[in-house]
Amino acid sequence: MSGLEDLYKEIILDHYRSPRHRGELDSPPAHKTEGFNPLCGDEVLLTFALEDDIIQELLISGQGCSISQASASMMSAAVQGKSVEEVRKLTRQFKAMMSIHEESIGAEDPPSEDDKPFELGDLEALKGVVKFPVRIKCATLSWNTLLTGLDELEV
Amino acid sequence: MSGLEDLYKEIILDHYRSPRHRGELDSPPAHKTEGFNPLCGDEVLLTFALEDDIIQELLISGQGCSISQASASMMSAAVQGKSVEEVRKLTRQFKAMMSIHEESIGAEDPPSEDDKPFELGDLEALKGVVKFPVRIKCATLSWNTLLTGLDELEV
Amino acid sequence: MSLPSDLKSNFPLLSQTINGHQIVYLDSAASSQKPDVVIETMNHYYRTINANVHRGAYEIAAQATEAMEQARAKLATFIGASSANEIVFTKNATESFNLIARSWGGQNLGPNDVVLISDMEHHANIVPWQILSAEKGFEVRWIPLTPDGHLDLSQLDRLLNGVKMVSVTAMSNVLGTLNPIREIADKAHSVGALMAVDGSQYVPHLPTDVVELGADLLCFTGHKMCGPTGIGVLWGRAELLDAMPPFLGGGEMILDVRRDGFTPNELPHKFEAGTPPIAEIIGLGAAVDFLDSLGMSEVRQHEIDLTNYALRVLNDRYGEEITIHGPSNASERGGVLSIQYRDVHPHDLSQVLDQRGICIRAGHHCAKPLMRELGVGATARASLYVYNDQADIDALAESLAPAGELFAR
Amino acid sequence: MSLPSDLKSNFPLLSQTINGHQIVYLDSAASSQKPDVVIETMNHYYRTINANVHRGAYEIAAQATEAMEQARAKLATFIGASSANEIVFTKNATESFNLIARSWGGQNLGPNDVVLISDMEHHANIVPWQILSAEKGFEVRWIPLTPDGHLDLSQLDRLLNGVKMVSVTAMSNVLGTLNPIREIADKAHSVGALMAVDGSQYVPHLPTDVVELGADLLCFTGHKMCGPTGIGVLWGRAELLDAMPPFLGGGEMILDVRRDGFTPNELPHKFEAGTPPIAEIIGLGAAVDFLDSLGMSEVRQHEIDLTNYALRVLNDRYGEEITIHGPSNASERGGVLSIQYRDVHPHDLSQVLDQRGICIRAGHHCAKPLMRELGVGATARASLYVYNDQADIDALAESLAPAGELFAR
Ligand SMILES: Cc1ncc(COP(=O)(O)O)c(C=O)c1O
Ligand SMILES: Cc1ncc(COP(=O)(O)O)c(C=O)c1O
Repeated sequence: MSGLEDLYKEIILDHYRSPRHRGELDSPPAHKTEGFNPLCGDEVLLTFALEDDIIQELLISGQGCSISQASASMMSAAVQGKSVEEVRKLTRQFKAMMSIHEESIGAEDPPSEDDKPFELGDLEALKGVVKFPVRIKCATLSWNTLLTGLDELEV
Repeated sequence: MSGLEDLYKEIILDHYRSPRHRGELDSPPAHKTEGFNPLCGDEVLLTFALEDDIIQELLISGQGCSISQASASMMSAAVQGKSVEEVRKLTRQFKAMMSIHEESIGAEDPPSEDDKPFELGDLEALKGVVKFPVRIKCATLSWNTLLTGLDELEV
Repeated sequence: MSLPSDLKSNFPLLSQTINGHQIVYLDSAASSQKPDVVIETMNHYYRTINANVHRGAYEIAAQATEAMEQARAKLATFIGASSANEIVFTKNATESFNLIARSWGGQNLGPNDVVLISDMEHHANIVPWQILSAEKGFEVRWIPLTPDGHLDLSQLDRLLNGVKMVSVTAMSNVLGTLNPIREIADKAHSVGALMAVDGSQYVPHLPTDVVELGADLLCFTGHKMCGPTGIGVLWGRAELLDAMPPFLGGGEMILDVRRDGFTPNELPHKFEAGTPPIAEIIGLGAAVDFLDSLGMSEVRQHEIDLTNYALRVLNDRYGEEITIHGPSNASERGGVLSIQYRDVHPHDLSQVLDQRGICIRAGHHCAKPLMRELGVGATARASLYVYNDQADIDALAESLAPAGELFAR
Repeated sequence: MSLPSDLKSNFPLLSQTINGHQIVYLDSAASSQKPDVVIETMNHYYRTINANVHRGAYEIAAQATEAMEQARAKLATFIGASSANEIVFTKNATESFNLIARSWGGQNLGPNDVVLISDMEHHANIVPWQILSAEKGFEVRWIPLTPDGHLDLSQLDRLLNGVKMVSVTAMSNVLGTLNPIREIADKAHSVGALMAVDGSQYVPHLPTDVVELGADLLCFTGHKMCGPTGIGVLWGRAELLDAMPPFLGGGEMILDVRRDGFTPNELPHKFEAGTPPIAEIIGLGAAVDFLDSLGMSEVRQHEIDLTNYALRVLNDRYGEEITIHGPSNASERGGVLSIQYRDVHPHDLSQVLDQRGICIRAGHHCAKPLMRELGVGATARASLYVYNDQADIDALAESLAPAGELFAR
């Protein structure tokens, strides 16, 4: 059993206490997607503006635990100005980092070679979450919601 | 745990090997009632002729284990020529003898005083059955079927 | 009389340490711990008389059947039922509600009918009605709450209009509220409606008498009352159960099966299809014996005392910083404390407490409509049972402050 | 390779004596005995990590969830399922069939449809269809038997006319017959019907691969495969299960509940309403590990050998006096021996054997339509499993003669 310090790293608490890119864009023109975690009642609302396949701006609102909020905040920082393809790649890598416990039967294919070199940066701080399997869904909530949003736009 | 000799008394085996009053009366005029034990598939078919509230004749057919067959045979011997009231009384007494294990919540009232003096005779041999609770239903099958038959005639 | 002070020693799990701390188990509303005697009773079953019931003539099968039926009789006595035949074993309280909805509801509910539940119901007493309502077109109506977490019965007469079934929890698993079941039942009966009661949080904690409650049907679940998982109970008045069609079909629940149809068995077997949870039934019987040996009045008194203590300690220490949902008077509630502490998210609070070996539950507690009423996504819930003591409450109280520090924005 | 010869010592019940005789347990088709490791695994759960699953953030709740989900993955591997999400836990095989009938059948069956079952089905695969058929008006059609106890498939093409679902047992619990599921499944699929399989007697005794079987759905039950009571399994292809509506409603099976309705959860939770049989699931996982450690091919070979031995010993000794129902070749059957000995009634035979510590089952074995086909009210059934040996068969053979003496007319 790992200690709390593995979970609640200072940088995570910082994102939780001072979330980045908080708010809501007008939608339309921005795209709006909601996600929720039935386990703990967390809700996230993403609004983002997409232009030429680039995320021009993404804002976050909603409510939830420190992990889901911090992960959303970090994500918001990481995806600004990135192309959809880059965002999908980043998401795959982030989820790979989270999914140590998903390697049971029927798990998806491991990330392919070309996914490797990407830099997770601050997001690495969330690695400790995998030691607390119950919290993995908190950490991935905003990411899955963003994927849903992109799928809705068929990009 | 009791030995088999408590269950399969000689007189029981005798009734089983040479059942009394076997057969079927024409019905009508006789009354016909069927009973079965879902536990073991035993079936009993009673036909009996009632006149002036007296069972003039009762015949038994069907198939089943030694206990159900012997009990039916003994019953057939015991009820010939008896009044309905006497038969009901005998049945109550027989079931009281059988139902040591039914004294849980919701059991019926104990037999009342005036039921006491009746003679069970041969039927006493079936007393050993109560030590084998699974077999009680075998022993009571024909009796319950007779009660049903009497109820059908509303006597 | 009060509960023995060394009761914890009967519960092997409570001697565990978690992260170096003696475990403080405060999640009995989700599932209770099991005393040694319950675990041992099931072991003994598996080691000495394990066999399928009701159909075997041999010795151990007869003993297994006898042990199972004795447990049924114990359950009947425990809740004041008039016959063991009124006790139907299910897999959990949820199945019990589905049985009622599908069997009774399937036969009796149509487009112009209403089932009246409440805003504080567990999903087990909501979703089965919603599933059936989508098929049959009846209305599911909701009794609202008062601001202090009671049922608002001021409009009950109006709400009862057109109602055929009232189905309400005797105690909320989130607020702890004890509801006036008898009063509701009497009103329900006066308009010809039936009264079903969710006893999942009530039967384990208070002396229960179905006649005094005025209930027609009662659902509860084994794992919250010192019993094993995999076992639930439906009690119903015999005439009512007799008139209801079977629910699940299969072995045991039939008298005869022909190609063209089947004849259902008598109560209680009619509702018990397939091999029953034999070990679990026998284990639940042992749990009932255990609770009986403590005395349910003593259990209730213990929980009132401990709830009072918890309300006092937490409010004294944290004042404005803490909100405890539900009635403020321990006599009107059970030992279920849904806590909001500063702006610490329940999930984070529970994580920090876990680090100190304290187990509480964070989430919606399968009561999402209630969560929406309370205006929260989740609560942090500490819940009490026979083995808890003041030291457990003290540990809880001690640990809130550091959690507050960690997450202060 | 064969099974370890001291296997009995793993099963505590088998060291019992009954009436002064070492117990000879020949009723595994009704319920199997449990190895120590299964009993101990459940004990360990209750003593160290007992907590409600899926909703708790604290350590022991996470461990309980993990242990339960590991068991699910083990079950998936055991039957060759492609994902753990295809494993739905129920309370027994009977509930699994009711789930299929109510959920799939409720959505897909109407007046002109047909469900094809067989004359050798257990009530669990008959009555759920009859209940639904009374509501929906579809036909339940029966595959007849050949005189030697096989399915008579000569008219299968004709029988499949209008059929949407074929639901047949892989092995008869009365005759022991192993049915050609793959052949039936291929034909079913060729007319667009689904194939559901009753694996209650098959999965515990033979290597099982749902893909090789060609099944779309498979039902089996824990207590017949060294596992505890109170736990059953439904396997189904993910796309199929995904398209089916929920069965029981309540906690765990929802993503959201609002006043106006609910959103079902994902597989497998969609079909697991309420607190699951947690200890039982974990215990079943241990049973699967135990069977895996023996090797299912070895289990099957052991039973072929022992069935051959039993058929030879009984026929040699009793000749004309004995009838053993079902196929005479052990490779076409499992170790289930329904015996008719002279005119001794099955119930009496079982009683006499019990006196010598021998446990067999007398009755209709929840297969009344089959009993009618066989023209008997009941059979005396001896059934084998991993722990049985030739000495058990010898004891059985020894004891028939004295029973014959006692009841000779
Ligand atoms: C072939 C068959 N199907 C189904 C069942 C039902 O199993 P359960 O009673 O555990 O639901 C049984 C055993 O009773 C069986 O032998
Ligand atoms: C009030 C209430 N009703 C019903 C249930 C459902 O019980 P189970 O999950 O055992 O079916 C619970 C517990 O989860 C509960 O607290």
